Amino acid sequence: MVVFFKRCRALIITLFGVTALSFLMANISIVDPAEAYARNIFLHPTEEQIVQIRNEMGLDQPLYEQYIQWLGSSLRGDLGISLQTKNTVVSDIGQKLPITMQLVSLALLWVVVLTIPVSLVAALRQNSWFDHLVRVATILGASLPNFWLGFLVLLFFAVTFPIVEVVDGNLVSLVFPSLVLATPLASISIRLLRATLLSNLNKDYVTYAKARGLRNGRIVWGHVMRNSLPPLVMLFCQYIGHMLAGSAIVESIFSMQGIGTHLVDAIMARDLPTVNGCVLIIAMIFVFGRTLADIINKRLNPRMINRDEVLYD
Amino acid sequence: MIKKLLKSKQAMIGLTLIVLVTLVALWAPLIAPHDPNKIDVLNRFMSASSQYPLGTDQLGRCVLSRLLIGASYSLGIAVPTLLVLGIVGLTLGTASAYVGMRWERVFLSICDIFMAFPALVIVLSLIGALGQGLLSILLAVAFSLWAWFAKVVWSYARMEISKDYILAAKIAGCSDRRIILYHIIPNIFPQFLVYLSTGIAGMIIMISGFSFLGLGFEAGTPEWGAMLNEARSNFYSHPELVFYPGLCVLITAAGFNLFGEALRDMISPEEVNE
Amino acid sequence: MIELKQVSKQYRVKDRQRSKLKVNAVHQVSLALCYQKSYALVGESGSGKSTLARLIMGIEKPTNGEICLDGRNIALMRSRELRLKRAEVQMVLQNAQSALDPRLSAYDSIAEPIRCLTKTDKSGERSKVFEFAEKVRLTSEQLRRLPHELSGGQQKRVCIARAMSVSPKFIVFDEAVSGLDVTVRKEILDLILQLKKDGIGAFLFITHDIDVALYMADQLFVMKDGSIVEWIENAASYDDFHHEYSRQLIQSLPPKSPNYRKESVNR
Amino acid sequence: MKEVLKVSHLYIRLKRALDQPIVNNASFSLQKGSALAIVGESGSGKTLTCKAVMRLLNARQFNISGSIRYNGMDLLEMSEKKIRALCGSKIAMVVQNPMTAFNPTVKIGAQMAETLRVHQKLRKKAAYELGIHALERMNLPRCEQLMNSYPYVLSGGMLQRITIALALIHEPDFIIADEATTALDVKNQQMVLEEFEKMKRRGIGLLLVTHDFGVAAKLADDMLVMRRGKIIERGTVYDLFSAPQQTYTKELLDASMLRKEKCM
Repeated sequence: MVVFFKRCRALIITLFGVTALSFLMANISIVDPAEAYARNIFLHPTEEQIVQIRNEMGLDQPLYEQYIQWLGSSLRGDLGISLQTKNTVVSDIGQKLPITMQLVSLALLWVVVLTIPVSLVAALRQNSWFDHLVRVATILGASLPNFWLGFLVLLFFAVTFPIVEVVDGNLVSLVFPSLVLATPLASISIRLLRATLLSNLNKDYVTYAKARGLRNGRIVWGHVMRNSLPPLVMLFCQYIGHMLAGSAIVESIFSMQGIGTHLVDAIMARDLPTVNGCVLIIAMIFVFGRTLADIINKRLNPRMINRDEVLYD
Repeated sequence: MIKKLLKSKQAMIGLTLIVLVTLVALWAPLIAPHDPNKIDVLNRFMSASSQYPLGTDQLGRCVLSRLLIGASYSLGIAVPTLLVLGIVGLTLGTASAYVGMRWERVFLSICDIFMAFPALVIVLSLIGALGQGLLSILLAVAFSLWAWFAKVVWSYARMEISKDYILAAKIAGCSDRRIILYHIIPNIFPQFLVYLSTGIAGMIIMISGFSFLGLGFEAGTPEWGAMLNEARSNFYSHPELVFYPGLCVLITAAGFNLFGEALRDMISPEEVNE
Repeated sequence: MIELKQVSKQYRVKDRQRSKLKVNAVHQVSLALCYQKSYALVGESGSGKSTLARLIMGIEKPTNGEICLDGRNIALMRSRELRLKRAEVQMVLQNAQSALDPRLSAYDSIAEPIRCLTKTDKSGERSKVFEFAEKVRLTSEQLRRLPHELSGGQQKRVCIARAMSVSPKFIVFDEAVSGLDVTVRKEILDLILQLKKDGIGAFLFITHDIDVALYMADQLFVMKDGSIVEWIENAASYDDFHHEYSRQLIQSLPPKSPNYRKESVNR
Repeated sequence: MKEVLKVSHLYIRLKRALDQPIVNNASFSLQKGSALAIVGESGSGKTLTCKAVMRLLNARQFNISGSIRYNGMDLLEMSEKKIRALCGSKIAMVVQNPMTAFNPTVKIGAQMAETLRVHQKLRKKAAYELGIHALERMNLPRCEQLMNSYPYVLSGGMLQRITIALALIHEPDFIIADEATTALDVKNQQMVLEEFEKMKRRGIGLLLVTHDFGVAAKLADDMLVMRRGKIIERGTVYDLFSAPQQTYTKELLDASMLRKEKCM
């Protein structure tokens, strides 16, 4: 129970910090959001019009008061109204987030499906040709800029072999973007899992398990894999938040209307309520991901008292 | 250690690539056959020839020259940023791990905040504040990544501090400063170097990703990501214009990754014993 | 002179139900160790003997009681003063391999206390390191090696040379020979005794093995659950132990020869 | 007396350095209900010999030749499946460092139960009960609580007695104890040695690997002294204690006993 409270406190502190930072960041910009908004409405806004808009939006008040106000209303679930689309920020996000979530979850699925078998085989057959292949491929995979990979995929499947409709809205069309999004993470996590598996395979408890007569499959799945997962889980959950923000590039290539592109557009247009809203959502997902990782890892490894002791790069 | 490094094929390939790209970045203005920014509308989309070894782009600029200059942008940002980050990370990370107690907790919550904050937003706001250009990209990258560096250093340092030899050093009469500088930092340095090396690769990809989205550099800058972005409108007719800059990013990033991973294999004991 | 007056050390631990418990690692120990004699402390694992060593070195602070070095309470010392006191009281840790910085050569490890605690120039430092290296029988070639290139016994000797390099008056050996092979153990023990005979540092030898304790010192302490239950001066054989717990420890020692089995069969 | 284990002309080499065997022509045999002690320093090849018997050495790393016979069957030529079925039931092992022998993230009970269920058809609950029963026979306190705890909360002595309990459940023909008491303090060592003595009386063969002559003195019937992979001396425990032939054996014996001679 105490642990739960402590975790909640950490969660709330982080979210506070993130939103405050987001406010601060938005405000150091030279571009005046009121002016930007005014230009959105009027072609050549006059000074009075800008001042009026500033007053209406509450931008003339000091920053901390704006923040407190925003905080108050966001606690009630109201993140304000987007300056760009004139919809509420919540409804905008509600519309865009599912698209990105689909993309990200499919990508994560790819990562899991690839990582576990590939790293297991590579670790069990250390220094075999397969292992070497995996090591080379993962280094390349981690070095691939995913926007470029996206184009290559487009080129290959949309131009050279137009088998599948790549740019479309259905689930099949998600396959390629999600693969592109998954490549770097899959490469990193294969390397990570392979290394932890190898180090666990050399531990005393594996020898003793063999001496007790356990079969290899049982040792690998029941003991070694279980003990090797925590770093991977941590990496994985940390990446969920990253992927949400990082999906902007993939979405832009495959012309998808997700939260990534939405955020970029909003920043370009100085649409502060949307930016703050998106940052809040992304940070929240990131923090929840971390907490989830903690909880899973605690189940996997009860000895892990301090989650910060296990930070994996 | 260095001997081992020289023996490892992987490390040598990585190092060769790094040196190659660095040399190109340093001498690009000298070896580039043309002015990378000279627009020649009459010679658009020329295919490779002796005059233009890789052809010209949508504005008739020499692709090879632009690619060569592009190296200096990528490395020019990644390397100095990394030095700054390295120093910041090492100081904050080891110091907070060593001092412990309340400082450590504050440090960790600040790190958490920055880690949860999407890098994209930081970059965009700073570009908004300082305008497009090198400085804002540099600051933005530093700003969004320092927490990762500091926290990784912290976790390494934390592990090292709990070891017996630090206690032995205290008994031997070392001052706190000496323990940090003479024992902790040298011992976490190899791991840190691995993180730095793979970090450069990530950073190069990140920077070109930003400029691909049209952020950071003014239009027409011969940066790899920006070139890719410009070429995308003619993607279906001239895919090679997209292909080259991406390949350059790949090669540079792969160089650093190869080197870093070879280093990691070397310092982690379980990889060594076959 | 090291004096411990009614020293206790409590740890807080969490048990399985996550409720906090206080554990007395050391309980009301009073000791006076003078720099001219050598002592041995015997106890099983968990008896608080390592904690006692750490308390003496000032690595941990006692919850209650005072620890005085030459009449000065170490709790009241400034960190700098405590640090310089290490020139007089040194310690050898249990695990030699982990007690050596993996990136420092044996030479640098031995030279470290000289550099930190004394104002000796390079050549003076060099001659001192070689002097002590010779005493612990390390060759100059071995001095250049890194810890992982040395055998367990050699690592131990580096640690001993390091502790002695500032010519301390007193050295605490915390389980200095556990986990070593018997031949290596004998070698290290004889080395320490020889050094003592040469007049370098008296010591407190902490061990779980009564045989080792008897071999090393005449003044024996037996520790149980944080308290000292028996103190024997001039111990020479098992017969000098009288406390029930000490007898138990002696009983559980492995036999010195298999012949006892024949006797028990014949009887 | 029945011979349970016979090792003859055992060579173990590293595949990387085939010309230098790490274990060089080792031959010995173990009778039912007797104890054989292999004594030597670290690096003498005694642990490798034990591991070879249980086929725990990585075949890609080591080259093993010779024969290891258990009840007439050659363990080196047995299929992996068969050897795993033997290990833990008919051939059991007590480890050097009980603190690292169990998987730290799995409860003791689960690890015991899984071992039992490999060797006999049991329901989970029955396996647990059998496990508790085995722990009770070792005179361990609060066995049900023990089954529910993680290895890292237990002391080395406690864990070592659990490994012994586990080794005894299936009435093995012989037990390999590789430095089983080195990591323990005297009192725990005493307890473990007494358990071994009981085993001997029950007719279980005991292969003791140690560097301490004291342990051998307590339990062993026959002794081998190993040095750098070679068996340099062998004989009954009485002979080796009273009249060691090799100077190395004498050295080991002296070092083990720590005779107080400082009054010189």
